[in-house]
Amino acid sequence: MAQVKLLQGNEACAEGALYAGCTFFGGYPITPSTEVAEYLSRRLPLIGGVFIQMEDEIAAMAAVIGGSLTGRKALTATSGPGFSLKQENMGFAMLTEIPCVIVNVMRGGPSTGVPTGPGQSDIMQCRWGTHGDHPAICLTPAYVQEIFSETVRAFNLSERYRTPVIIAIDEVIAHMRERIEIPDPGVLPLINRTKPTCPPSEYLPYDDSKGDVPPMANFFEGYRYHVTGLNHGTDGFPVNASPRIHTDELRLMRKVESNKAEIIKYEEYLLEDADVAIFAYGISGRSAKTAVEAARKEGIKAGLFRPLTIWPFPEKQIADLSRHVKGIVVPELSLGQIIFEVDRCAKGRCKLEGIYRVDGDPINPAQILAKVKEVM
Amino acid sequence: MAQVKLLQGNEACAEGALYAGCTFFGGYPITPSTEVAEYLSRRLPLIGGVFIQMEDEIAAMAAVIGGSLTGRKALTATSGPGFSLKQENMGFAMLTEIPCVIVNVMRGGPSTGVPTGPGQSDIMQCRWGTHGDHPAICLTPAYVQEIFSETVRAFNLSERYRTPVIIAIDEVIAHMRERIEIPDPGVLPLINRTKPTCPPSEYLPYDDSKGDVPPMANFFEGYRYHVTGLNHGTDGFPVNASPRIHTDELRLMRKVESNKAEIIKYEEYLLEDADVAIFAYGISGRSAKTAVEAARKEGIKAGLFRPLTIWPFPEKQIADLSRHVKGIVVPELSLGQIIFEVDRCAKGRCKLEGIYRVDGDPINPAQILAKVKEVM
Amino acid sequence: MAKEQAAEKIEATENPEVKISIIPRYCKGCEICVKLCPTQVLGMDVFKVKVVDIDKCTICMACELRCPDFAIFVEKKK
Amino acid sequence: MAKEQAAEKIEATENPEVKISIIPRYCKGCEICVKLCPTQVLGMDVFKVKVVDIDKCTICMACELRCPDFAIFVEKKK
Amino acid sequence: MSARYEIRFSGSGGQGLILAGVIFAEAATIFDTKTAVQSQSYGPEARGGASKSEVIISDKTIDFPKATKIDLMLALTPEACMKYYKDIKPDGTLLVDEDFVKETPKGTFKVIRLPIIRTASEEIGKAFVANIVALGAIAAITGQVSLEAVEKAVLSRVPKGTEDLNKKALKAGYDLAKARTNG
Amino acid sequence: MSARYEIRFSGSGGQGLILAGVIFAEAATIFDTKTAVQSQSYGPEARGGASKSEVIISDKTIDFPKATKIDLMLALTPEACMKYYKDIKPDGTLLVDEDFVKETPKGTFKVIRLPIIRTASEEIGKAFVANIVALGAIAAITGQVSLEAVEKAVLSRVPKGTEDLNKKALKAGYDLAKARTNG
Amino acid sequence: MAFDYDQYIRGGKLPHIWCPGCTYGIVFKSILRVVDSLKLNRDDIAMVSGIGCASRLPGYVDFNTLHTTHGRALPFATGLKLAKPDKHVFVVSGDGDATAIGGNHFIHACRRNIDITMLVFNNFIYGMTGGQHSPTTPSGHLASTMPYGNVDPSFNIPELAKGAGASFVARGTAYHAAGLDKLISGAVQHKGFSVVEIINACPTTHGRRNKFKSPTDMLLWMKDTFLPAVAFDKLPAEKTAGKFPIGVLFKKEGAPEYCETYYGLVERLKKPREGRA
Amino acid sequence: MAFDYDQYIRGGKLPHIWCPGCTYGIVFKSILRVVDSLKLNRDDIAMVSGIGCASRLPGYVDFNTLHTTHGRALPFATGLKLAKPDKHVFVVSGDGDATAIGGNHFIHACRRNIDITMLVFNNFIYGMTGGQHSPTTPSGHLASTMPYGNVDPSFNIPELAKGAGASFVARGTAYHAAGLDKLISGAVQHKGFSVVEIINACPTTHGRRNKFKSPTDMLLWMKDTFLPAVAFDKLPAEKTAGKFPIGVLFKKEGAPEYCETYYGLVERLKKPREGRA
Ligand SMILES: Cc1ncc(C[n+]2csc(CCOP(=O)(O)OP(=O)(O)O)c2C)c(N)n1
Ligand SMILES: Cc1ncc(C[n+]2csc(CCOP(=O)(O)OP(=O)(O)O)c2C)c(N)n1
Ligand code: SF4
Ligand code: SF4
Ligand code: SF4
Ligand code: SF4
Ligand code: SF4
Ligand code: SF4
Ligand SMILES: [Mg+2]
Ligand SMILES: [Mg+2]
Repeated sequence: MAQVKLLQGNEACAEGALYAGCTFFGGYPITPSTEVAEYLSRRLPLIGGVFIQMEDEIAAMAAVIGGSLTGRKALTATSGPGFSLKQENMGFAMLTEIPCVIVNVMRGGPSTGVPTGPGQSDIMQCRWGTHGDHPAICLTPAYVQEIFSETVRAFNLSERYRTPVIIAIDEVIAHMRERIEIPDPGVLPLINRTKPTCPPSEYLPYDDSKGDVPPMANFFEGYRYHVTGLNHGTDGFPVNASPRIHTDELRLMRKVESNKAEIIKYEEYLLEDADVAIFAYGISGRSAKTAVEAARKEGIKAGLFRPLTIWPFPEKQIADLSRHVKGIVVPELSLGQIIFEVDRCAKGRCKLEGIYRVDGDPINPAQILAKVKEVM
Repeated sequence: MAQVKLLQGNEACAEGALYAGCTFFGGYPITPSTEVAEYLSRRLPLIGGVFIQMEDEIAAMAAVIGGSLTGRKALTATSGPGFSLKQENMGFAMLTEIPCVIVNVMRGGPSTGVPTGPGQSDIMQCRWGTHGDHPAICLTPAYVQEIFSETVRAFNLSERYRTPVIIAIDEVIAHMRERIEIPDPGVLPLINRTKPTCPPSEYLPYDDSKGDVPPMANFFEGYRYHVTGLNHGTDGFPVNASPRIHTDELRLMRKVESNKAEIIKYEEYLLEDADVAIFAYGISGRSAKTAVEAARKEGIKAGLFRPLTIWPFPEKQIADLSRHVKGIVVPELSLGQIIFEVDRCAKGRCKLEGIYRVDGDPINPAQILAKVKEVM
Repeated sequence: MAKEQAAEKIEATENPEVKISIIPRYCKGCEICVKLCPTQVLGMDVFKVKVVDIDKCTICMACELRCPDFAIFVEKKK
Repeated sequence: MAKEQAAEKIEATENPEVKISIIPRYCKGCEICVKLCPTQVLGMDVFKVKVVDIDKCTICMACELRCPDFAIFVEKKK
Repeated sequence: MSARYEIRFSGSGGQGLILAGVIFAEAATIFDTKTAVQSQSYGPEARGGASKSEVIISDKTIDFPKATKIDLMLALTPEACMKYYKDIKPDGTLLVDEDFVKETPKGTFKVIRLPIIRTASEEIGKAFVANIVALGAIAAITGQVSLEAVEKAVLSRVPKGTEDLNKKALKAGYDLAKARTNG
Repeated sequence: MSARYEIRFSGSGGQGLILAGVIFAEAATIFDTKTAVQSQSYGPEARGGASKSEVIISDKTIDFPKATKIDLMLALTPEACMKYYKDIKPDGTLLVDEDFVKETPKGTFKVIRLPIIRTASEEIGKAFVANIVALGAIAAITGQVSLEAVEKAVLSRVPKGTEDLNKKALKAGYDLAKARTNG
Repeated sequence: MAFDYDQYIRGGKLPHIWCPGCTYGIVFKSILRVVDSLKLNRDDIAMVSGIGCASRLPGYVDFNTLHTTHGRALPFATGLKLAKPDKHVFVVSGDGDATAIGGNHFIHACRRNIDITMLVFNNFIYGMTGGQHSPTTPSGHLASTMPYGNVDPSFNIPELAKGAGASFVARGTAYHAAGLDKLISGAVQHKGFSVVEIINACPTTHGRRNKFKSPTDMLLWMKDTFLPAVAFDKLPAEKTAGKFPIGVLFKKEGAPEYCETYYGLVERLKKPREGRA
Repeated sequence: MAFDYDQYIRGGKLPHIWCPGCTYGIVFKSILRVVDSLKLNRDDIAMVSGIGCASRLPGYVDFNTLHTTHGRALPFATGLKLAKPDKHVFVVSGDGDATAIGGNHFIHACRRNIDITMLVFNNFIYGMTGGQHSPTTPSGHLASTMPYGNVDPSFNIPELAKGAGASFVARGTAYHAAGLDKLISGAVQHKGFSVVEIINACPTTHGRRNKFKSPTDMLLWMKDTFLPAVAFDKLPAEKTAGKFPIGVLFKKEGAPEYCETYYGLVERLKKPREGRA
């Protein structure tokens, strides 16, 4: 029977990982993400899982990839400065197609900024943070219960598509406590990476002939293959300038692009008849919901589009939305980031207004309501 | 009298730095950027400048910031993997407003990719690579002579606006040799950071009362102030959650946003009467120019918009362009990055076609011409 | 910049040999001085240090030396 | 995966005691074996190694041991 | 949002007010049938100084989790009282420790003074259970959660061996408030 | 782009062909009045193997810097010859070392065979000046730059003390080509 | 007349942010006494730090101060020092800042022997983030990420510095505050890279969790555990278990200092041609 | 019957990419001989590397191979080993990969004493990128970024490993190929983190620039410069200048291995309650 607890968002994330079957955590402490590590340092040893605090975030990311390569589901958690440091090895996991989940609890400011304040200003970095072309999946839950379930989904997507998945939350929801129900094992479906069925001698780790997601062999299970961060052939060995690189990188992008329907998830709230839509995620999405209710009370037809998948960006959905509303309001704890994407998709079909705030406090419903009225 | 030399793009970059008055280089070797370091390792000691090869790119970026803080103009050069590693400290320089120039010679692929092949796929990372909101200036020269002069401009912008400036070139133009003329000292204007004139006791390192770019005191010159990567007050000392943070970060962005006219630079080639415009930079810009000439020979009215400043993005210019042409073609050595920005600005007013190539070879004029015809 | 506002001190001066000054605004009540004083000169006044018996002071300076908060100073009079 | 195609060898067999095999496709002509051979058994054929005088071979294995390219092998017969 | 009830626990670092908030939220949403959200403010390094913990209680889902119109605020130190009282509703309540918070800010809100810390140290004999005493008092004053629920929550959180001590503290606080507010 | 003339120098790693390309480009654009662009291909780690260096010469600015329609290609090894000859124009020229490149690929292009390496090792006495010998030959065959310009360029690049040696090599290559191509 | 600390402390910055009983303040005072005794000019001093509680120190002192990113103080300081070799550069860093994320910069600064005074505040824990284990946390100790007792072996900082080539290595403690002045003073006067490991106490995140009743108990633990090198060396092997020496533990005389070597090259190159490649 | 290397080399991968005379191939062969002599099962071996010429080795061997990012091989390997503690994990790394950008991971692997065999191919240069100086380049040597002679002091890799807490430290050379087999074999059999510094020659980017006429000259230089520890220790002090010992230089017996400690905790926790915090 489902367990009921009062948990912080970070703790719910750890519980979600455990539920998904995560048995490897590699990290390095940083506010406001540290509770994820602290929680797992208590739980993982109890189930024979690995918890290791590495010397820095670069090493933590590396260890997680190593752990995953042996077949364990692996997690790391960090915040801004650490997230920047993980970028190089995140790119390695993307190119070598090794599943893993990276939690980025967004705090305030660039650089050290405001370590204990909330932010949503790493969201473009979640898409473009590492060098070179790369696929990106990033989830943005807003409620403690949702952090739990989206963490499970993050592992599923990561295993399904052989690619790292980012969970981006903000300090407010990471530290806030809410009641959550942890369903019994088996209630939420779990996905595991497909393993090769062919004999080792025939195994091609990047074989694209049978689909965009080649089966993945775990190390030490008889398939002795090569994994490299250099662009490689279907056999995994490096290739230099060659059309193969183009083909292969297109496939990496396609794994995400052509599966948007499965990956993209969002909540639509009172949008059917909305004159003004609010596009908001995380803590800003929560404020927006309150604002929508307040607006409706005043007879203003406001609605909310709350993405749970921010990358790949819900392009089609926003394009459609822009055709049906007078305006879109985008509140974010930054000086304007995700609004660029909304703008790109709305193509000027409707008004577009941002609400930016980086003073360490969340955007409150009143601010949003005021902007909604402006746009009307 | 001007010196004439046959130089690689990387060497021209080093010459540009010397011309601009750079006396500090901190680096870590990486293909295809290493020649910048090698060239300066020969030249800097001869003029009493500092050349140091640090233990990694993170340290190199740090050393460069330290060097700049004493009043020296400082440079670092790297490529993809190293550029990813520098991100955290680049953000530090942006928030603390310490001038410096970072060269990113773009190679192929994410991760280690194709170290010796050209790429243009770090271009979004040049804008969004570090966490948090931050200002971004990034220059994209295409000819060896231009690499020289744009490097001088990079230092000038960096000193003028107290912010790091990125120079993003690709492996082809970095390694290619062309004739360049190095003008005599004084021919190209040089800008130096404004120093405080007030007595040390009154100095506020982040005083925003007299404009968006506060005067900068060098260390060891009697102004004993505090520099921190935490969000700070005008006096430089940390502040926690407070409206000051919002005000200050807005100013950082404004330094760039409100000076676009001065920062943005581009070449327009045969655009007046163009039916189809090509938006391209770096090596792709060179191919595009040849393609335009070929097209014109065939009576096709093609033109070229070649940005020398890619960040801040020439939004207005592209918006205007989209109103006057049938279509815009965007060739880039990536799977489609800068085309997102063009799309955002063109807002669907004209056709938009990308040419993507990541097989290790540059996009050739014939490919571009073909696409131009398609768009006609 | 230094010294723009000196914090007010409470001075125990009733002994001819020694003066003990305490800056309550700086004292965090960690009790290090109290416990390290070999002669129980010091004690706690709820959350802050106070001088209990200055006459026992041997001017060993242990308290001043190890106060982490610049909150207690001992001076031998002339 | 190993051993899918063995590179062809040139074997010097005219001596009853020892056989020296060379894989020209692997030899990069670094001359390490030539210069380290104590008895000048080996020499260069433009860019590759060749056996000059197999009868001088003492089967000391210096060449095989220090060839970086898997290009030369020495075997004591039977 | 009439159903929404906002409580702020404030005082200085070491006084266990975050725990108090957590226990109260647990009482409301785990051991009682309400919805609750608990949050706290972290200083730059959360080293001592004024600190606060907030609990919002409601019958329906709570979206915006921060307290902006406070129904009841507890203040155990004058610093905390001054720093945080401003968000109290005009008809809200300010609960202070009568020995430590002598002056209270002017306002239309109701002020209740209770010897919370004294009760803890003298009646229970352990100053550090002041937070639990406060919990009891708040349960009584707000009536947002049943004493039983709070007691269950307390017992589920406190270290083994200290159960009775904490039960006593809770009850003491509850009675204290009932007596003084002759409710 | 008729004015455009594309030359590719190819051979194996250690043969100094990148330097040859650089010198030729310098001759054309520094010591002569042409425009020139030199570029080279880097292998994954540029360790031995077939390598190439390209020079494009023109009267006007050169935008696209890579060779796609080669007017003249030099090949000092069979590997390089086979790997790189494909871009030679139908009416282009393939210049090979007659001792080392025995077979040449079929094609409409003209093939010139010269004992470049032999000339270097026997006539000059140093195999490593083969690249300079080749430069002389190419100057003669293409007529793109004057022998004087090439000589100046060579002298500006080679280590002190080796000037005469290189002059001799250059001249030898030039004469060799003139003789063979009875130009 | 009591020592006037205020002259070196930025106005209005006290009380500092450190917790009650945090021993960092004791070390802070020692540093100021040394700066004063050596008559260093404040304009010529830079103090650089990374991130952590220890790294907050530069905010208080009236020098040129630079609070950088976590673990990176040394390369920033290296930039300052190389650019202005005649200035005094201090780096203050925590055990995590210096030896976890900053470990690489630490060993390379030791290798280069650049004239920087490196003060490592070792409190055996990540204090600022709430008490996770660090590379120096004693085995078995409880930490927020070692709830069952620390299983990680720990660094011996002086040994690490020595192995990396440092030319001056010392260890002191907050308890032995007077002796600490001498060690820091020696480090500043040493021409080359100097490391002083300073044992500190974090009552809030380490002491409480590990049964130290009060900050004073932690200071007394230092008193018992850390013995002057002379005394320590006299101890019979079996008695040294769990004890550590303090004092100047290692000193290499005449090792070339990095800036001198570099600017030596610059000078050499001024002489026509000589030594040119 | 000559040793059959092919059984461990992936088909069609020879000739390898290394330059003529690069001594890496000599070491490559030594490693294969050791794997064979110890009868390790190829399925149970992982070989991990960073970036550099040395780091290209895993591409050739028929094991589970992982070619990671520059300097990061050890943390990747740590992930593999902790996840599957019963497997054999080798790390091959260049001097730059291991001690420049990878220096922090190196010292932390030493500290943890995790059972990984670390082979450092020290050719005193950044080979792959064309010959920039590395933290081990001898002072005065020419490098592409040290055109006037190297001014950087260099690491002594065994000393660094020892200072960081490594429990097995050895040094061998490509010239002393037979002895190398023994050292690597000893390292593999050691339970804990083992480091073998292997002196190599890079004729292309280091030898040429520094007046070594041929690869053979570089091997002969190794022969003269590196003496068996026993012989080296017998040398009078004045004779040791410019010479270095080879062999097992340091060994700590009975130091707890990281995985054993960690999984020991896991076992302990299985026993009801005991040791729970
Ligand atoms: C890149 C990065 N990673 C992690 C952090 C979080 N963080 C801040 S301080 C710190 C460790 C502090 O420990 P220590 O260096 O020992 O200093 P102390 O607080 O104990 O004085 C950590 C992990 C950060 N700020 N930046
Ligand atoms: C993050 C990063 N920085 C720099 C490089 C460039 N790079 C590749 S290998 C290498 C050093 C190689 O030297 P070493 O580790 O000694 O190996 P060797 O080539 O000498 O065997 C460098 C700097 C890189 N690939 N990634
Ligand atoms: S040591 Fe200082 S801070 Fe602590 S109680 Fe004494 S005076 Fe107060
Ligand atoms: S000086 Fe010594 S004796 Fe006097 S109060 Fe301080 S500690 Fe006690
Ligand atoms: S050592 Fe090997 S590669 Fe070198 S020449 Fe001899 S056989 Fe050829
Ligand atoms: S085995 Fe010894 S003697 Fe025989 S060829 Fe090889 S090196 Fe020469
Ligand atoms: S947390 Fe520890 S280190 Fe930080 S200030 Fe408090 S006591 Fe000092
Ligand atoms: S460059 Fe040096 S290390 Fe790399 S393969 Fe060539 S010889 Fe070996
Ligand atoms: Mg610490
Ligand atoms: Mg090397």
